[in-house]
Parts: sequence; C-alpha cells; structure tokens
Amino acid sequence: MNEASIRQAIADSLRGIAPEADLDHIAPDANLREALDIDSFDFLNFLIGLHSRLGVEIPESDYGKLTSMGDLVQYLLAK
Amino acid sequence: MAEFRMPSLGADMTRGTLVQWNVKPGDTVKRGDIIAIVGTEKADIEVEVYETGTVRKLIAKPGEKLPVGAPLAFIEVAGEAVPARMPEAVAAEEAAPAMPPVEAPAPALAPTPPGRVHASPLARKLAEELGIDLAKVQGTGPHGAIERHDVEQAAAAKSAIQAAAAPAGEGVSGMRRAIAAAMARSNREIPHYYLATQIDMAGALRWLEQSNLQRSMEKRVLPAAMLLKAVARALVEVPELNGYWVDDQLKRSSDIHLGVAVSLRTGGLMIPAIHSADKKSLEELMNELRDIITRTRAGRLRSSDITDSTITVTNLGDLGVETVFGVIYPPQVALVGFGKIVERPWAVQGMLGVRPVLTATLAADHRATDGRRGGQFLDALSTLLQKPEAL
Amino acid sequence: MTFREAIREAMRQAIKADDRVFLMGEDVGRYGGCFAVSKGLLAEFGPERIRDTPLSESAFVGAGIGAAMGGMRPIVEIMTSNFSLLALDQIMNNAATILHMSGGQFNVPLVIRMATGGGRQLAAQHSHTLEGWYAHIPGIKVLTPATIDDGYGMLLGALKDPDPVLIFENALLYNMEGELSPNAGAAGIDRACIRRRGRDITLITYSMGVWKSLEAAEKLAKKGIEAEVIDLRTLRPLDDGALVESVSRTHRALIIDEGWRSGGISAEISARLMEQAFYELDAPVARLCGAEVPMPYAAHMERAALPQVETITEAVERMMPAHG
Amino acid sequence: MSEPTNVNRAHEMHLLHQMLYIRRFEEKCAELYSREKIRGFMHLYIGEEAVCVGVMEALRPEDGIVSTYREHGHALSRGISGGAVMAEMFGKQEGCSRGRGGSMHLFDAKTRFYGGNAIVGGGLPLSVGFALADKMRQQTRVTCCFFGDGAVAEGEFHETINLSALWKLPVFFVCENNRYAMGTRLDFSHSQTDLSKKAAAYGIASAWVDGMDVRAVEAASATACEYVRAGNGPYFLECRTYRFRAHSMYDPELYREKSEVEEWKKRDPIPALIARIDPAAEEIAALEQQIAKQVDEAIAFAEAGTLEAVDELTRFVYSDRSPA
Repeated sequence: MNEASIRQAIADSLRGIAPEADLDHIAPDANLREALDIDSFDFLNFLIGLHSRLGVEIPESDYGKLTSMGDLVQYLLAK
Repeated sequence: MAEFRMPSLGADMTRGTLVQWNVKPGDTVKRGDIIAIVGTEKADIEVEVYETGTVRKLIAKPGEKLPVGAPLAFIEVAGEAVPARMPEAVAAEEAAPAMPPVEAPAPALAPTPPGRVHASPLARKLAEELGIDLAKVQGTGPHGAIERHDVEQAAAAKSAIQAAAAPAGEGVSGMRRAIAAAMARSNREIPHYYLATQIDMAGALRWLEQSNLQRSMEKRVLPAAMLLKAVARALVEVPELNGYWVDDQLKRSSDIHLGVAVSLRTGGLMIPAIHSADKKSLEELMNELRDIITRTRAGRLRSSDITDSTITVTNLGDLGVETVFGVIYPPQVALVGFGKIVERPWAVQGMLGVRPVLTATLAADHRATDGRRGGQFLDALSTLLQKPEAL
Repeated sequence: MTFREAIREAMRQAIKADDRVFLMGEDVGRYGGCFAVSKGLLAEFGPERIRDTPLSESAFVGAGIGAAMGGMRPIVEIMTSNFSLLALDQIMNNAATILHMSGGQFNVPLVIRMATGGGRQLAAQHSHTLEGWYAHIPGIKVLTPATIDDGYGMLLGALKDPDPVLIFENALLYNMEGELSPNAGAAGIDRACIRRRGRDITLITYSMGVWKSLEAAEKLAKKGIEAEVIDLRTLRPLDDGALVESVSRTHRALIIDEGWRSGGISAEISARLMEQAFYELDAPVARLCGAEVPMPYAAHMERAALPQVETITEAVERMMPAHG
Repeated sequence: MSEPTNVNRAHEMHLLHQMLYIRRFEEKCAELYSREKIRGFMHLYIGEEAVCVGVMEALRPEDGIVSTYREHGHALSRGISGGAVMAEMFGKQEGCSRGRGGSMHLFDAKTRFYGGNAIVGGGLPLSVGFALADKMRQQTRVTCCFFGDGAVAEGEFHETINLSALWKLPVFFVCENNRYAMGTRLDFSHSQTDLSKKAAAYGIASAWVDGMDVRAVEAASATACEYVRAGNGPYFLECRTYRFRAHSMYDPELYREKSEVEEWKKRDPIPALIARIDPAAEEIAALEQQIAKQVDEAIAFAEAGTLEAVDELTRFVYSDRSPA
C-alpha cells in the first residue's frame, strides 16, 4: 500500500459520511474529527470504510493514534 | 331540658341578632309566649317559645349575632326529669344528603364516517401553515381527533425528512419552524427542573473495549449504545419519567421508546425512536442505532420512526460539551443528556486517581415528577453503568 | 286547498270525531276567525263547540288549561303571538308546570294555536316572531308547520299529545295553495324533515324560512352550490339527530330564523351543532336572523329587517370556500 | 243571615274538630319552620279557619277545588291527610306533590284538589276551565275557587268573573277577604272596598258573610252551592275574615296595629264555637289530645319520608319522558 492508495481509500470512505469534505485543504496536523465535523458514529463508519477498503484492523486502543490526517496516513502505512 | 334556638324567620335568613330578652332565668313561660325580640334584615321580630316550663339559663346576650339553630337559652320543660347537667349545644340536624350533581348527558360526538378526518379548527389551520397532510397524522384527541400538538409533532418530523432529502435552504426553514413551535410550547407549558451527576465510566469503557475485541469492526458497539441501554433499564426503575403529560395529568407509557437526538450535517435535528429499548440486547441496540442514524442522515426515515418516542436522549459528547441541559419535547416529561467523557481526578476510598468521567443530566417536567424521583433515576443510571456486563 | 283550509279541515275532523275537542278564542265563531281559519265551523258545530271569547287572553287560555285538566281536549286560538304575552303566565306557570309540580298527577292535554311572524307591514307590536322564546320552556312543545300536509297533520298529532302543544302558524302562509296528500293524517311532531337534498351546505330553518330557503337553493344550484334545506317542523323538542347527520355530510350550516338572534333559537341550534358536530365543521355555523329592531312599518324597511332569498344566497356564497 | 236551623251538637263538634285541627297543625308548622324543617315560603291560615271549614261542608266529593298559596286549611278540610301535606313541606316524595310543590303547591287527584297557586289570581282562569268542561259534558258539579282580596285587584279576576258570568259556568268563587294583600290594606288596594259589589257588577249572584263565624259561612256556602248546582251560573261569596299571624313566615307586620289584631282575636271562630257548644272541659281536653296525636302522626309520617331520587328530575316534564 502506498500513500496514494491510502489517501484514495480515505477519500472514498469519507464520501458517504462528509460528502462536502475537501481533503486537500485539511492540514496534516489538524484534528481530523473537528476538521470534518464528524461525530464518533461517523468516525466508526469511516474506520469501517477503511477496514473494508484496506483490509486493516483498527482496534479501539489505537484511536489515540489517529487524531490528525498525518497520524492516520502514517498509521495506515505502518500496517 | 329543652333548648330555645335561633329560629328561622324567613326563606333567606341565615343569621339573626338577639335584640332583647323578655324573660330572665327562673321565669315560667308557656307555649306561644313572646320571650325575645330577634333582629333580621327586614325588621325586629317578636319570637315565641314552643315549650311550656321555666327558663333556666340565657346563653345569648343582647346584640349578639348568631346563625339560625344556635342555642339561645335552656328551658326546663314542665313535668320533665331534670338531667344531671345542661346538654351542650346539639349539633345542627344532619345536613340533607349531598345531591350528586346531575350532569346533562354529554351529547355524543357524531361518529366519524370513513374518509373524514377529525381535526380541530386550530389543528387544521396549523396543518395548512406547516404543509401537513392531516390524513397522515395520528390524533391523540377525543375519538382520535387531531389536535394542535399532534400537528406540531408531525411537522417536526415531516420537515426534518424534507430537510435531509432536500437542499439545505428551503427544508430547514420548515423544520426550524416546527422545532421552534415545539420548543416554544415546551418553554411555555413545562416547568422544567434540572439535575446532573458525574459517572465513573472506567469500568464500563474497559468492559466495552474487551467485548468489542470479540466483535468484528462492523459489529463494534459504541459507548452511546451502552448509555441507551442503561437509560432504558433505569426507566424501568423510575417509570414516571417515561410517558406524556396530557389533559393535565401524567399518562405513563408501558413501552420505553427512546427518542435519540440525531443532528444533521445540514443543520437541524431529528429524534428518531428506538422502540422498546428496555427489551433489546446491547448488540440489537447498536444495530438499531446505526440503522436509524444512517437512515436519518440519508433522509429515508418513516413517520412511524419519529412520532411515538416516550423520552428523549441527547448526546453532545462528540462536540466537546460536558454538561447538557436540554429542553423537553412536549408532550414528553423528561430528557436525558450525556456530555463528553473527560479524564478527571477521582477519589475512591480516599485514594486519588484519574478516571474517565461522564456528566449525565436530567431535564424533567415538575408537573409529572419531583426532584427526588429524578435523582433516583440518575443514581440508578450510575449504578447500572458500574456493572456493564449486567446491562 | 290553502294552508288555512288544511288547518280548518283538521279542526273539523277532530271536533267531529271527539266530543271532548272544541275550539275557543277571540272571534273564532261569528266572525269566522281573524284569519278566517275557523270560517263555517260555528254553523256546523254551534256555539258550544266553537266558543267566541272576550278579549281576556289570560282568562281563556287559563280556562283552556282548566278544561283540559277537567277532561276536555280544547283547541285555544290566540289571535296572534303578539297577544300571547298577556297569557304567558298561564302558559308558563300553569300549563308547562302542573304535571311536573303535581308529581305527575295532572296532565294538560291542550293545543294552543296562534298566528305569528312579520312581513305584512303591521309594525312593531303586530309583527313579532316569538316561537323561539316559547321553545325555551320545558313542559310544552312548540310546532312551526310550513306545508299544507304539516298544517293539517301536525294539528291532529298535537291533539293526540297528553302534554300542552303550541302551534305557530306564519300568517303569510295562510293563502299558500297546495295539495293535501291523500294519506295525510296525524303527523309526528318531534322530527325535522329534509325538504331538499344537497351536499355543500345545510340550510336550517322553519315555517316561512323553508320557502325562502328552497327558492335560494334553486338559485344557488345554478352556481354549482347544492344546498340541503332542513325544515325543523318543531322548535321543541329540537331534532338534533337530523341536524348533526346533515351537517356531517355538508360540513357547513346556515340557520335562517326571522326571530332576533340574541338568545334566540338560532343561537341554541348553533350551540348544539358546536357541541355535537364540532369536528365536522369546516366553517363556523352562520346565522341569518331578523334585524334586532322593533319591526318598522315602511315596506322597504321591513323587507330589510327580515331574511330574504337574496340575503340567504349572499350568506351562503360568503361561506363557501374560495375555490368553490 | 238566617239562623242555621238544622245544626245539631254532633255536627258542631265536627266543625270544631276541623277548625281546631287546622289551628294546631298551623301552629306546629310555625314551630317546624323556625327549626328549618320546613323551608321556602309558608303562609298560615290561623284566624281564617271558619271559612274553609264552612265552605267544605257545602262541597261534595265530586266537586273540584282550585286554591291559593295560603292553602293548608283548604287541603286538610278537603280531606288530604296531614301526613301527605307535612311530608310535602318536608320535601319528601311521600308528600302530596312528591315533594316538588311545597307549602304553596299541594295537589291531590283523589279529592280533585287542583293545587295551590303562587301567582296571585293565577288559579282563577283555571276554575273557569274546570266549570266549562263540566258544563259541556253535562256534569252537575261545582268548581270552588279560593282567592284573596289581593287577587281581586288582578286583571285575571275581572276577565274570569266576566267569562264565567257570560257562559253561566258552575263556579263557586270564595273570596277570603282578610283585609291585607301582604302588606297592603284593603283601602290602599281597592277604590270599591265592598268586594261583593265588584262581582255584582258582572251580573252574578254575590254576597258577603262574616268569615269568623263558621256556621254563617256554612249556611252561605250551602245557599251558594245550591244555586250553582242548579245551573244558575257562578256565585261570588266574600268571606270577611282576618289572619292572626304575618302574611308569610315572619314579616315585620308594620302595616297593621297590634290593637287591630287583638280586636279581631276577640272574634276568634274557635273559642266562639266552643262557647256556643259549651262542652264539658274533659271533652275539649280529649279533643285537644286527639288532635295533638293527629299532628304528631303527620310529623312522624313526614320525618319517615324519603327523598326522591335525583335521576327522577326530568320525569313528568313531559308525559313520556321524551327529551325535556
């Protein structure tokens, strides 16, 4: 998996949740949830989207590592 | 011993004034003698005695105003054994049995011919204003007639559905008006009282995380579902918070339908109901929660989803709000609020530690319940969350 | 046959059939009746059964009550409802009250007939419409026949009733021509009757109002408004059932009453519709009543003081929803 | 007034018993009223006993009676039981009007007692009706109509006397002239205070009699009833009498002098008759005891009476309990 496919998966997963979100303008270190205005429910669906697209397991204990876009991408790259 | 009492001297006389006595204790009198003058509204009237005997004691003093039947003097009736002591004032005779009020037979309302919707003029006017089709509204008035609040509720639902499906502008204003009407009515009619409590969520969250490990990500249970389960179970212990205030009295609901406040990306709010939440497992609750939130946000809610919740739960934790003081949705009588779970210093048996703490609040209708019952509800909630496995 | 002749025929048959029945009133005998209703009856039955009375309304109405209690079946004619005020004490305090006040011992099987209504330029004291007042009194029945059959049948029905019955005959109807149905006989006196079926609005009226409403209904039909016309026939008891049934179909009601509106029979009917057909109403119950004035003499003024065909049609059109 | 010839001692004792029973009954009513057992309005007959007892002797069971609100004496002397009258004033359904009439509205079908009437002069027209019915059905019986000097000033008196004279009806008009219409003395009510002359003006037989002498009233009534029964038309008898107590229960009696009352008490009909019969003391004592027992039994009957069920309220508004 390279960064491009990860970003694509992120974009696709968000479409159903925050259709008007503009990923390009989200700063890498910005808090993802606030930037996208998504609540814990949307966030779970987002993770489920990533799981189905990237086949990646994301346990609740790792939620702390996914606060910003940058963290998310790094985390997924590491998987 | 006979009593000489204030006589009734006219159809509309209730009291009389003793003007003067014509006799004094020891005098003998016979039936028909005028022994006193009594003043009435009309005039002073000579009053006769009906016994023959000797005046023993004058009770009333000249100038004294007394009700009809009040004892004025004691007369020892000739030839009657003298009792040991004076009988005290005899109570007025038994009042005539209270006549039960005769209600005119309530004229029966004309039965509803099929196809004809029974709605009050006010309901019709409001329905027209808010673009509500009365045929689709469930009435709670007499014989199922539709009244104002039925239309308000339907409007709140209908415009929300419109809002979700339609572009932001037009739909939202309809919903905004409906929510405004409901909120204004709540403020106008419902005397709210508010309670809050801190709940240590450490055990619950830990348990949830463990149980989620056995579940696939799709089946993962959010803390919100656990809170709904706890609310449902707590309502079983304090049922007065679950129902409606209708016709000036609490109408408890045997079912527990939790109205879950779901905010919409386009602004506005929807409150779909999870039916019979108390009878559902944690997983079932989570599934239903996911289902209604998804359909709400996709604008595919059915009217049955949104009309009969018996209590409302709102969770603003995600937005960083710690304590929520909500406004009850009429005709419901309570609203439960959950805030953000925050790490807090927490003392347990004198030992200081850090705990994830949740602020749970209750807004309740003081006509239906008092603070004591509200406090017992929050206490039950907190206790239930200490044993998550038992939920 | 005219309305007057139908009433006369009913009296003739009743007097012939039952020797307890007799007619008593001012000028009913030699003069043949102020409105000629009893013309010829004196010659046929003699002065014992057709009794002229002095101008003593209280005395001869009271005598009617006493005679009824004494075993007779009198028909007392008060010349017009305007003069009935002189006998109101006897009617209210004796006729309507004695059965109840005597604990059910004495019935008063009495029929009192009187001409009523305005529209003949007789000015304020001779043009009253008082039947609505009398309908306020429990213990009597109040009939307002409008048709030939009812003029005839309701009188015979009233004579069968063991309680006092007042019949108000609008004087303008006396000359009305019509056929007496072959099977006409003693008619029911406690039910209304639909004179014209309709679907858009119910016109509720009685006596003279029935004919004005029927004419108005024909005019409205040309404009696509189908008005139902209900002839109340009796103001006490009121036939609530018929009114509610009709309004439940048409959802609109206009009451036409020549009496004054304040505290009148139209107000009572409107209240009963609000109580019993509230959810059927698409518009408030409307009332078209006599103007609240002492009746003026001048023809154009009197005409303006009473409901007319045109004012009925205007009232209905105002009530119909915009999209017609 | 000729001396009553065939009156014997037993008959006089009967008259005394009747008058004394009414006197003691009324005295007990005054006591019961002051103890709120009897409510509303009550007008006592004390002092006028000679009138009703004398008149009743001339009447037969089949005759009819129309009375006024001062009617206890009429009812008791006509034969309505003391218990039924007392129960009526106690508001019990065992009363002669089911507790619905009270002191002023006693009714009894058996004795053709057609009620007291609380409207001054209200009963006069009824009596015409009863007599009319009897005459039309060739029944020779008398309708006796009691009324006071107050009623003579009502329009209905003039209408009634004229109508009964005009139709030569069998009515026996008994005017109990007790000199006061409530608080208005005779000469403040009437331009012509000789009331018998007023009736004579209508061309009917009319006379007056000393209403404090039971034998005189009896003789005059006999003459009157004979006249009426013979079909000669109505008879007007003015009985000049006096009431020893207030108009109703306790009025201030400012309208008359105490001395006048004392004067008339000297002519109390009861002691006058006792003096005439001159019975032994024990006989009088025995009579008093018998009467006391009768009165106590009447009170016991009334006390034991029951209240009419409230859901009977609308019964007898109409005969068939149709909607009021």
